[in-house]
Amino acid sequence: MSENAQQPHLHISVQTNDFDLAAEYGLARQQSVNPGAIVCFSGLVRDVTQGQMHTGEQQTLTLEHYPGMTEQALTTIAQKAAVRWPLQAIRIIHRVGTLLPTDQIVLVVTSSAHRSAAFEAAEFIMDYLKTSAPFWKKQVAGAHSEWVASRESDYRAAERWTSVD
Amino acid sequence: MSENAQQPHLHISVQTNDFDLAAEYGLARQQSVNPGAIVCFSGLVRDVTQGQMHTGEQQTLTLEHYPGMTEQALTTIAQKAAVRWPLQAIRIIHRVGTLLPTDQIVLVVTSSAHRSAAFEAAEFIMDYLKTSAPFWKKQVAGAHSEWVASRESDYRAAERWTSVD
Amino acid sequence: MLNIQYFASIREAVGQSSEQLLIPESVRTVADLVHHLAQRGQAWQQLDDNTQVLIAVNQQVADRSALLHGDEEVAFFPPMTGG
Amino acid sequence: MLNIQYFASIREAVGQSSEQLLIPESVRTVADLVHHLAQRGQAWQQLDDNTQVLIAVNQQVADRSALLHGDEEVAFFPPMTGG
Repeated sequence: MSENAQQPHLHISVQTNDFDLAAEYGLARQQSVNPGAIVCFSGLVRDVTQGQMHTGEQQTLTLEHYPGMTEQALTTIAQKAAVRWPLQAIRIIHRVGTLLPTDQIVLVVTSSAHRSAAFEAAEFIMDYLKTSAPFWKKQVAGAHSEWVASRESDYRAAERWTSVD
Repeated sequence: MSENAQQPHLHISVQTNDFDLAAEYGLARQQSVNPGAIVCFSGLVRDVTQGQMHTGEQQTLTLEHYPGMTEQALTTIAQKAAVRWPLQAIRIIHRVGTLLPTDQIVLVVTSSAHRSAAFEAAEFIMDYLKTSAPFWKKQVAGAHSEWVASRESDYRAAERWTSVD
Repeated sequence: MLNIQYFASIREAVGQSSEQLLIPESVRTVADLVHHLAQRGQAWQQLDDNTQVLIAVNQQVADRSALLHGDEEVAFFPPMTGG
Repeated sequence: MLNIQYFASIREAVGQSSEQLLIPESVRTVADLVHHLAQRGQAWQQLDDNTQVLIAVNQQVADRSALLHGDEEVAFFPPMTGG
């Protein structure tokens, strides 16, 4: 038997629409029995062409995913977190489609009795999401477009969680 | 010269009023030049008397602080974080006065280009806030009241940041 | 019939997003499938040559030794870059 | 004049939240001040005996060797428990 007899409330969504961080925080708060700590992580589209583009050219980021596998992969990541930390709620929202700089891409909300659990679980979920959920980003700036390369640092970030298993 | 030529926007408040996480998140987002990651940590009053109290008795938590020193201590903690991680905005709100279970006590918001910086800075700020900002909690449940004892685990959490200095 | 899916840069390189494929009996593993597809030409060759090409069988990441019965969903894609 | 502040359980134990105090010349450090206050009785003795009593001088945490000129703000309080 796991220490975490109580399964956390789990919400996972892959959507084109923007998300409302406040609403998600409110739901995590409501669904938690006696939370002491809630962590919200929000990932935003960075403008990687700053100062390098001609006026009027708008950078966009298009997110493609593997429908069917994506929600399953996110659920697996959330379940791994729930085994590892005593969580009361987990909410993961990932957007797909075409986004602009400053747009919200991804949201992870975790709640727990303990702050370290909420922090670590949110970071764990983000690290695994980066490396094992089937999303791909394409950057378009003017006439130039390219698929974003995966980052060695993201793999290292995910690996550190396995070294203490 | 530090790597972080740009100082983050810094907002610190000690207040009796509740805070609006969404508004604080929105401000951190606005004040950040090109953020990739925003972490919001919210600490809530836990009901520590669950199932142990007679019906009708309401647990309260009263937070006392050292006016004058508190904001200075929080500013010092935020500045240490800003030296250590490339942050774009830091917001710290801590409530004082009498609170009820599920009430929000503390909020830390950090924004950065990089998710690990936003996560680590928020956790660093919370760990130091717990052990070096002059707040004290008193728990009142019915006729019984007691000052909350400091926790060894909070000191260990803060110390881990010094071991890598 | 295999249901094959291609994503992101792989989809663009092979010029299609999915196909239904009846595999010959000699194709028993993902590695066999990759060799089979690689015969189609240069764009397909990368499925074999490029170790950065990831594979999922029935929506679970798999390696090239994974067995195929012929009715699976097999997907090819580059390393993931979400978040 | 020293401006002395007491917080939380210390404030409750000594029964006051602050005082103005003219210190004798023999009081040159925080440790001296603590000995001086401890003479007031048992509740005050804890300032000396209890290593869990923390001290701030001019709103910065200080140790008992900190020098006093006589015009500082000195605060006594238990370990912090915010957040």
